Amino acid sequence: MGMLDKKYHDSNIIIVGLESALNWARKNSLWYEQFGLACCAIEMMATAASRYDFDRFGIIPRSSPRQADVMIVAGTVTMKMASRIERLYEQMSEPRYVISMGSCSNCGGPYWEHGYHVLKGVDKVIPVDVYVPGCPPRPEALLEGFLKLQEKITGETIIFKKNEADKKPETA
Amino acid sequence: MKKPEEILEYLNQKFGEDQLTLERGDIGEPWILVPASMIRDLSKFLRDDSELRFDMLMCLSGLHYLKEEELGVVYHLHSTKLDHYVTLKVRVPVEEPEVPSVESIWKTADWHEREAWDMVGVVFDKHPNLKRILLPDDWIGHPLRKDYVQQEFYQGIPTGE
Amino acid sequence: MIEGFINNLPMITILVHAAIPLTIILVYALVAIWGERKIAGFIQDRLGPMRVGGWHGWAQSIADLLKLIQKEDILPKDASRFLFRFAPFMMFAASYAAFAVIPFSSSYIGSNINIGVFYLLAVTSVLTLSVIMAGWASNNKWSLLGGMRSAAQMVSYEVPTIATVLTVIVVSGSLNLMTVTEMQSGNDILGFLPNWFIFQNPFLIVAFIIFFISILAESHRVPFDLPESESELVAGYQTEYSGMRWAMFMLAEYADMLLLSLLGAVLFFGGWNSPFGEFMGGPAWGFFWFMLKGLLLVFVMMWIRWTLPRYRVDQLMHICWSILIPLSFINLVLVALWEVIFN
Amino acid sequence: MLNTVKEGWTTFKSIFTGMGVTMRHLFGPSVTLQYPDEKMELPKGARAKLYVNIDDCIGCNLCARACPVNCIDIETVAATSDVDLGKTSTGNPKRFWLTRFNIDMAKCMYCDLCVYPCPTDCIYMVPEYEYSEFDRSGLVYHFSNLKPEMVAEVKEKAEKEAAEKKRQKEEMMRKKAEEKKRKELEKQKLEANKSIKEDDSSSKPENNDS
Amino acid sequence: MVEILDNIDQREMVINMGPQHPSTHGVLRLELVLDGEIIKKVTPNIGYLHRCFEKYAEQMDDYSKVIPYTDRMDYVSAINQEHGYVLAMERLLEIDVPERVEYIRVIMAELQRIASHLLGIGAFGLDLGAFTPFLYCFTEREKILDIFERTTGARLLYNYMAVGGLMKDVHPEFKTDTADFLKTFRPKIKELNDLLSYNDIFIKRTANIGVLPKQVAINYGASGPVLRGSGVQWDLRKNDPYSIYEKFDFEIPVGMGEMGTLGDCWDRYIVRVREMEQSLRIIEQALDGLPEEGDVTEAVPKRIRPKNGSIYTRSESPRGELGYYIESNNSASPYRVKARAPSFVHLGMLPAISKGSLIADLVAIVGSIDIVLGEVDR
Repeated sequence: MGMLDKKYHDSNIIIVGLESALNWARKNSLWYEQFGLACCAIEMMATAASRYDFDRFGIIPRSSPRQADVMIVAGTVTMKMASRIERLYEQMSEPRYVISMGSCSNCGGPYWEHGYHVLKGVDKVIPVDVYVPGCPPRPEALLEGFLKLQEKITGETIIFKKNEADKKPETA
Repeated sequence: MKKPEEILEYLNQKFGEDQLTLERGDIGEPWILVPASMIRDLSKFLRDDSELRFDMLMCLSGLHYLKEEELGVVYHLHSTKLDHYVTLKVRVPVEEPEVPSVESIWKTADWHEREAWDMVGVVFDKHPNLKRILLPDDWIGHPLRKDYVQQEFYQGIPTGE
Repeated sequence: MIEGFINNLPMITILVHAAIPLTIILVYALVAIWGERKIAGFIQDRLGPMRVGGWHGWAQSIADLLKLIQKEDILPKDASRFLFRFAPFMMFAASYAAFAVIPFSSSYIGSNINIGVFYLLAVTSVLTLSVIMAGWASNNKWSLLGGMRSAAQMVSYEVPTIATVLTVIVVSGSLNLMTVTEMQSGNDILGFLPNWFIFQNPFLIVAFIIFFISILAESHRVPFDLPESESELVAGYQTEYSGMRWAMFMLAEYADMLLLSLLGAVLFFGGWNSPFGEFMGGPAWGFFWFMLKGLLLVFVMMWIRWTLPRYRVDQLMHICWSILIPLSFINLVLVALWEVIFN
Repeated sequence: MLNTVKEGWTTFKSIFTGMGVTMRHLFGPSVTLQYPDEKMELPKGARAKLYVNIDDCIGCNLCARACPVNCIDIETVAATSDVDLGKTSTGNPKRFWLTRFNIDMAKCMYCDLCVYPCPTDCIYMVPEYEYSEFDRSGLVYHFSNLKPEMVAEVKEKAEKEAAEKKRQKEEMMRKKAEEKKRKELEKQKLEANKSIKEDDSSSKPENNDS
Repeated sequence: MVEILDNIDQREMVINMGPQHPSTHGVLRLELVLDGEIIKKVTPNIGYLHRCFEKYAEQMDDYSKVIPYTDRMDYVSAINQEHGYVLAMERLLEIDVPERVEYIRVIMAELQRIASHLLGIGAFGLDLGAFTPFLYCFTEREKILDIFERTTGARLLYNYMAVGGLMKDVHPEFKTDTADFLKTFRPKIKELNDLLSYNDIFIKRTANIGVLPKQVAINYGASGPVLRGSGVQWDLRKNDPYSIYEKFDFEIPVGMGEMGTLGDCWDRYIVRVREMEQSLRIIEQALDGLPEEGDVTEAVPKRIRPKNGSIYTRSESPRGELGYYIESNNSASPYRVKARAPSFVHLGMLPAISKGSLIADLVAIVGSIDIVLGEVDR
């Protein structure tokens, strides 16, 4: 299926070319923020290590939020840490994504019932793009989470700006 | 290598007969019940006496006894030189949970006591900076109390489901 | 042919002379960033970029560049606006301007001025300025620390660099890099060795070692990468930069690395002279040999980066002031003595 | 002067040994498993995702009780006597309709505590780990295969059955109560005449207690 | 001259080595009061990963449901956390465990110790800028995780031990896998030594830094590699033997101050490297002595309802002395479970060790005491 006969309803070919190139670039160089919270951080490090190797996908750790595109929330977000996570998310420069890794950051996980100090799901403070289940998720599961995020990025268009409305954190 | 009973006798000679009692649950190891006011000089003696030399405070834990309305603090001591163990327990009523701090004797007690204050609410007087260590400073209540009710919101973030 | 072209269209020639090193730097930067990640990968038994753009992820740097263009350009609230914006461009301008005097091949050199080395060292010292500017302007404690550290490091490592370059000038007698290279053509040392400076004089080998250590420090490479050491200062002076501004810093860093490696190639390894004398000696081959020697030095820098831990600031200063500088001055004297005795 | 040279020499020697190690690894084989193309085959019993074979489930709720996180939510409706749900593969008779069997994989902590108590081994871990979602509600897995109208019909039949059984129980209760009353009456009568008999027997000595 | 200095505003710079920092091994905030780069005062702020373990242990309605939560305390050495809890429960209930279970537990605990030390050493090298040893250590660690995954089914948090036995028996090829891991791992330690331990830059960065004298270590209740780094010959597997450790002969590596003063970062690091070799020796002896037959789940009680009483048991986790204080009150759910975490105690020592050092040294000290925040905050 050649470039020209891509059927997009109201965007013409020129935009499609540029848009797919931009999406391709954003998809293939997702730099994640080098910080981990708990056990999922160990599996994140194992994914960055030689056997599963994040670098094959062009994913490298960046220690400053300014240069990071993806924030992997790897571990339990506690009440004390919630405001820090929110601030870190705001410091990241704009085309930014969030991968919630592990049951704890998905919805409080093993600590949802009596964990008074645990935040029940990181999507209460920041909008989340991909939820990776597991406690801790295998490195391949995290890589699959990244592939899903890459799918989502290819679907984004610059015409209807990714409106912040639908990505607002849904307060419970 | 002294057994807890021998240690108790040795202490009784020093501190008078009626103060300390050796208690034993149905299972597990015995402990010496110590009145709160005495704990600091008893600990000083336990550490410095040549017979005992308890130089390591292994663990200090705070407890809440709901039925008896009391707060407990358990000290597990160990002597690396003479290799014997002792467990001290202090019980104070919930209304005035005052326990003298042993931080000056064993440095490790500093953080353990702050955690006991944070979790159970035992006030250790003459502790250098008795602040919350695990929970944020503006947290309400002491979570490990049996009758603890979790606050609904913390700085606007819902703590519930 | 080229001279005729130059005389009657001065504007165009300036643009051409500006464009050639720029393309070399840009192409080199993209390839070097991809190369560094591949070398890092293979050293660590993994593969490095694989999936971006087909065979062994050759398009990885292009994807990074295109993504960095789309990034939001954050200007911290009370950072000093002008200095914050200007720092990365000044840094790149400094190392880019120095490419003017590098003799790429026997027939091409930016400007054949006879104070080439002097100009090069003068211009590269502007780098220190831009790093301090970035560190102070971003109004972030981490970057301030990073800026101060890099100021101390770069200024103090200029001295051994200049001392070792001086030893070569003592041997070559001229500051013009083109003549320096021409003096190293032919190969009649011990019969087969090309008479590059490094073989002409045993003390020049010591000079090269000191030179290589100090250009490692000049271009913030491990074991001297204090200013942007991730594990201590979050990201050093680059902490507050994002998007293309940060990309400019990366470009400047790689350009500086290439510049100093090429300088090392010119001074010690005979620039564009081929190691086999006349066999592959033409101007085109000259460019190939020259870039090969430069990239070999760059490879050794990358190899060191993925092996060694990082020095502490005061150890770094100790090495520079109490080991490298005295050694390089003694070496200068010894080289001079050797020259007097033997030629 | 001499020890700086010696110190310099040890520095260089250790740096070069280190670089030797990395050079060997540079040309060594890579240990990378290229994930999307080559996938590692998980060992048997790898704890990646919970699966319930709903036909074998007898609704005994043991797994829900064993779960420390309470992420298994089972709702069962007693099967009415006229319907026979048959047996599970392991021979246990099935007596409950399973109207709702949800496992919230976002909460689950993959601790395997629910797999052991299951009498019919119908809940176990499958080695399938690629199920990340865009939306968290996608992580709640519904294993019951009753369609909503089936669920409604079964529930309503169960209520009818329960109501009818309650009625029967009330009748039985009433009957039992009457019998008890009648028995008491007889007992009282018996005691009345027994006490009379005792008066005249007490004069004789007790000779029959062994 | 003096009075001019007075009115100069000499405010030190207060920096937050905040919850998000590449070298704080997780969510730990260090408030540094800096004079230039020299640290005047460090106050560690913890609690960013407080996951209410003790409250959860009280809410569980069965003693064996607490075991998955003990895994999540020190998530880098999960087997040793379970081992500690299970030992405490068995002493409380006076259950004696079959021989085969004890051997399997020791082999798994020592394998987990090697994996945990590999991560500690790798992260320590990463903090000092050496990126490659971190990845070599992880490659070896993956092999251990494979062995664990084939037996228990999980990679990091196993929930493999039960009170009185194990959840299920080991994988058929458990012995052969472990045997050839031992063979391939020994040369790798030598390679690590060449690359990092005896690298002169590494020695310059770690010798004479963060010196912890013997008496201060004991007074602060230090244990494990941190205490042994200061020259104290103290290892619970030898001095207070639990399980079947007295059957194996192995030495306790102790810091000798080869590269600098006794008790500096380098000593603590080299103690961990040598401890890995000792663990290899223990695993070899345990593999030979592993009894073939014996059901691992025979001594697991159906219902656990201990009468009221309390027990304190300590075991040697890779980070130090891990203690469990369990109080039971004649019901199925524990009345109080207090975990004494070694990293919590070692982090308490940080202000005392790192006064007057530089930021780069503080990073080295935090790396050398090898803390895991899950265990610090519980």
